[in-house]
Amino acid sequence: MARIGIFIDTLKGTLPSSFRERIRTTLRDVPEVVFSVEEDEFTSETFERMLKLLEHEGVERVVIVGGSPKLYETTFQKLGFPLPFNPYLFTVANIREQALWSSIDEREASEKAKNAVLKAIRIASSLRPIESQTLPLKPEVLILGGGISGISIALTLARAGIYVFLVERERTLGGKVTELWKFYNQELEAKGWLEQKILELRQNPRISLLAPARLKYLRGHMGRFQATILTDKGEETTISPSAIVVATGYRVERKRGGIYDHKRMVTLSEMEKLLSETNPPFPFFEGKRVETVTYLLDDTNEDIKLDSINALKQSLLLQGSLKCQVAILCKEFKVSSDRMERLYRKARELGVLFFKYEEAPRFSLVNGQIQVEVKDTSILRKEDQWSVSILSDLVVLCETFLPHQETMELSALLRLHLGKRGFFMEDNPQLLRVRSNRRGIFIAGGCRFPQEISETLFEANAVAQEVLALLSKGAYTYDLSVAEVDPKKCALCYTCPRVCPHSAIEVEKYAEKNVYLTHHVPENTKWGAAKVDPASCFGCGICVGECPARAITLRHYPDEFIYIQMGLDG
Amino acid sequence: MVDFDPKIIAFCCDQSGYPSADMAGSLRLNIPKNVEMVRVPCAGRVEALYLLKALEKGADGVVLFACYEENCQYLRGNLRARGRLSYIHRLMEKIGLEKERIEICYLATNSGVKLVETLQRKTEELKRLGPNPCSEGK
Amino acid sequence: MIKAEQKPMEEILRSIDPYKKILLSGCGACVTVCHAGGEKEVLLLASALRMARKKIGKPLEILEATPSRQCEPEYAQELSELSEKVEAILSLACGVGVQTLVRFFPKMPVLPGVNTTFLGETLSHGIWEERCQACGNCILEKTGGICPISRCAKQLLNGPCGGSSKGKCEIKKEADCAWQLIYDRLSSLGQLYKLEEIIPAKRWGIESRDSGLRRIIREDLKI
Amino acid sequence: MKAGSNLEKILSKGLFAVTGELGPPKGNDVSVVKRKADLLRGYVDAVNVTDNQTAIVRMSSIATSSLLIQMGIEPVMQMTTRDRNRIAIQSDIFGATALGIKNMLCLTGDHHTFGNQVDSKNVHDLDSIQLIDCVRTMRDQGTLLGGEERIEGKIEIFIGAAENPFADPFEFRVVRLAKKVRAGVDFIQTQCIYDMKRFKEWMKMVRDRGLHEKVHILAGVTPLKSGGMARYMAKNVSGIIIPEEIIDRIVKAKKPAEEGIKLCVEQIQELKEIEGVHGVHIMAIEWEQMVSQITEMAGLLPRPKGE
Repeated sequence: MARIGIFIDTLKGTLPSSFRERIRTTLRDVPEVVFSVEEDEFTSETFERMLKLLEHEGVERVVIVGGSPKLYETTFQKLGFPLPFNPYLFTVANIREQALWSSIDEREASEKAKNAVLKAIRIASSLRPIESQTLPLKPEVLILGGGISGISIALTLARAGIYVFLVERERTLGGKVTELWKFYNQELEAKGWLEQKILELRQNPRISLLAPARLKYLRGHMGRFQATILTDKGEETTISPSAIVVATGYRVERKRGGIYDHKRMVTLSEMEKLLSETNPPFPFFEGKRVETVTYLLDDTNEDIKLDSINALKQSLLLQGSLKCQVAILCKEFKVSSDRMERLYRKARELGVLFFKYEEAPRFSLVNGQIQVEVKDTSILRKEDQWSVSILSDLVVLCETFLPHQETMELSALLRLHLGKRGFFMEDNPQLLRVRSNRRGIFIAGGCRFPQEISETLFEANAVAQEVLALLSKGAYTYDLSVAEVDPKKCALCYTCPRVCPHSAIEVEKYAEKNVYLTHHVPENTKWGAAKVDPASCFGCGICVGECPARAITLRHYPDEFIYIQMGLDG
Repeated sequence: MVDFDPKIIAFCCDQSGYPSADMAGSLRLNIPKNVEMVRVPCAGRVEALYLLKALEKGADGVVLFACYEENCQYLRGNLRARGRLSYIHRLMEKIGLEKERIEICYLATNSGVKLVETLQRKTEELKRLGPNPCSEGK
Repeated sequence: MIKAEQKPMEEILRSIDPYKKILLSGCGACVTVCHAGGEKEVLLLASALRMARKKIGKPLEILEATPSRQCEPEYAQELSELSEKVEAILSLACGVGVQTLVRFFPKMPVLPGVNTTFLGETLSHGIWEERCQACGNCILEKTGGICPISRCAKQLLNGPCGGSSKGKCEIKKEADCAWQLIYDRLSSLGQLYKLEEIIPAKRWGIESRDSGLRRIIREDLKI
Repeated sequence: MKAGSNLEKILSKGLFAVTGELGPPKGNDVSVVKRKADLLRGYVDAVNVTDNQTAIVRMSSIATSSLLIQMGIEPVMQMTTRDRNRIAIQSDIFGATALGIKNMLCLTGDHHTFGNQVDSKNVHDLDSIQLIDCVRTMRDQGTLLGGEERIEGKIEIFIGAAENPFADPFEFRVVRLAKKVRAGVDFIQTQCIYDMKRFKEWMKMVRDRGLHEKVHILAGVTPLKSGGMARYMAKNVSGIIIPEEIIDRIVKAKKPAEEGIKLCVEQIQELKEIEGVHGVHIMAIEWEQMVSQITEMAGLLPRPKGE
């Protein structure tokens, strides 16, 4: 029989004494309970007292009776775990939120509390310690994609002492930035800036550049990835990085057919090129001066800020020093990026025209120029809305942003999730934007979501910090509060690898034995069964519920706990 | 209508159901007394078997509190739970048990009111349906 | 592998109606993989059956077991101790497993709990499709590796019938026309000439499905 | 002469042949056969007798064919591999030839789940090409399929088969025809033709392989009764293509049935001009009374005598 110690948290005296008394009466009849004491709150002094008491009584299971378990879990995280033994040997009876506060009267509350306390004791009796493990992490990172994300992450990591393998599919580095003329929010030419970065990259001894090359296989999990890189010469190199950053970028597709094929229909990036080659005072197109330029935004990428930023940047120059008349047609102009509101005002002051459309604008050829007809809906009253027609020398179109062709293949190779549009999906759009669904694999840049360069750089920095946070300790320590497959029962049905949201399970025909499972089995024992990588498992238990052979248990949350809570034990 | 106190087993996802129950307490809302709260790390941890066992071993109804779609911390736990429930619903139909005895309810972390309303409504519904005729004890 | 589907509950209930205590045995091989008769399904069905019988006032006691494979004598015999305590066995194994139990428990009624549906492959999780009918003389070499015996509704050996339309079969509109697949495959392999050859009438009667009980004997392996 | 049937004689003389179709009764009412026979007599060279078409149970094609002979009409007995294994097939051929049946159409048959006995077990011991080969063996070698077993008597059959140029994969359809020719087929009746462009394309492929010189091709036509029928067939019957303009023409017509007949006649006239088409097969299903009018309008009357 387990020996259990009970600490009743009076929550600074807010639990009524009559209520507490009833609980103590209940506890008196439970043989497992060695002692029950009251504490007003949990501070470091309380911890010291608790420690002494536990040692003195020789108790190794603790039930805290009081508020929500979430309360204690956060306190303990902050103050450190107060008990002298394994942190998994304590449990909480929530008698405040889910009893005292949510009942009609104190009698009902006491009933609920009694039930909660007795369940907690039963759970405590069957608690088992859960060990933790440490996975050494070498300071080695693989970055896929030599665009600006990949380059800047590589530089940050290398400066912090991490060895980086940078794999780029193309012959040239820089990705989409090679098509960029300048930054929108600082006076900086992109070309020179990029060259500087690439130079720095090539000179850094900690960065190994593999280009042109691509990832051929990936095996293993965080800390023990085995990546096979294939160069265009057909050579294979296998490296074993601790973490991986995917920064493979996106591709664009321009609208084709009919008038869209006309030479006066250019894309934003073609315009960017034209401007970078233009010497003031005037831009020329095929030898003739360009006087009117019309931008069409939001017809393909409605939720992406990049087009608004580039159009604004270009129009400031065109309307300003190059003396053109610029019109921007959009559904909504996105000014949420750094300094964009100010630049927008400046553009209006310079005389850039903005039109808001709902119906797609119509294009026609008039005397070699392109006539744009658009119904302006920026005026609220419908009757005041009129159609505008603009004769333009150039119409600038935005390109559709699409996932790179290799994204699909890469997602299968890396076992990463794709979002609805086929870009890589972040693990949590609010909190964990740069983490993929797999521990140890991060996503950065346009392969997740196309963004403007300064935002991309910002995000690249975030990725680098995350990687550094992971690798700087040299090891990753984790509790074995994870799913575990019983190889004897496993039917090799592949259900769990398919349902695992974090791709933490693989069927390993000849895997090393789960080291946390059995110490007495000689190392390098081979078997065929599904295997959970404990460092990659998040402990959600989805696989447990799915396994047709019931071969999987969640070590920190076995069936038993659930049956006890359901009131079905014994 | 039979006058009895229906027993409900409520599986609470640790990201939505459980904090919502705490929230309900903080708001001093009354959680019906015959409810067994079962804290699970994710709705995806709730096996189909638990749902049936609950009914077999004495519950009159079961509520599965999961996160809203696309809101699961583990990406698809709520969807897997929904799938399992639909399987159990089919089985219940064959057994001759009312499907309404088990339902899934989607919550956010702070849906205390919705949780309590659901449990109260379920209690009323179960009172109308009467005691679970398949449970062992009865 | 063998694919199976659980029988309708009504049918199972009818078949076990006379008994008060049964053994519900799953199988840890094929039927586990297709989620029809593994341990999970055994426990679920047992619980459902107990409730169904409780409801009609005829409680049923069920022992549960899931041997690794019911079609091997040694595994099947693992059930002998449990079988002594019951009136009948309900087996969630395929038809083979059921009959292995029949062989070892001569006095015990053994009832099938699943319909053994086909030999198939997993298309994606939760979707299985027929691929082989165990005809006993494989012609995949002639048909680009796609089996018209199992995948053509008329088992045609010399090309599609007139109901092949836009790649689909007229009998089951969601199914691909096997001969369209064969055509496409041979076309991509550059082996369309294989289609010019007339495949003669199949020998169904000798060493095939209709030859009577088939048996494989390996003299070298016999003990 | 392989069988010496009227149809064979007409085709071998290089005349343009016309065949019709007759669905046996869903019972043993001989008067139904007689009524339909009267509508066809004199307008066609031979009449196809369907074999439980669309898997609906009907009077057997052997018995109906035999009745037609008594009524003075030459039958083309259809036989599907759906309902018979090779034992029954060969036995039925013995019987059929003994009863004087001289033309036979070898088919796979519509799937049994389309009919009124959906729970039956289909046979498909042979497919249509293997069936052709079987009949040819019986006729030319005087033995049973695959055996040395001699047949008592002499099997004389003019062997036909069906082909559908409108099913997929299109490029394979002509390969399949070539296989049928190699298996020993004497004449082919096609699925009903509405998409003339595709049919001509197919015929070109047939001619490219020289198949039109080895087999008589009878082009299939079916008069459309109404716009509804046209739409239904286009949408629901796999392997039939009806171009939009034809549906349109029938739908918009004041008298759709008359328009349907007119269209059918135009089609026959167009088909006659195609090199390699040796006849037409008019499938006026449950509309046998129109065959006289169609053949008349198409200038196919009077029918020549094979003798």
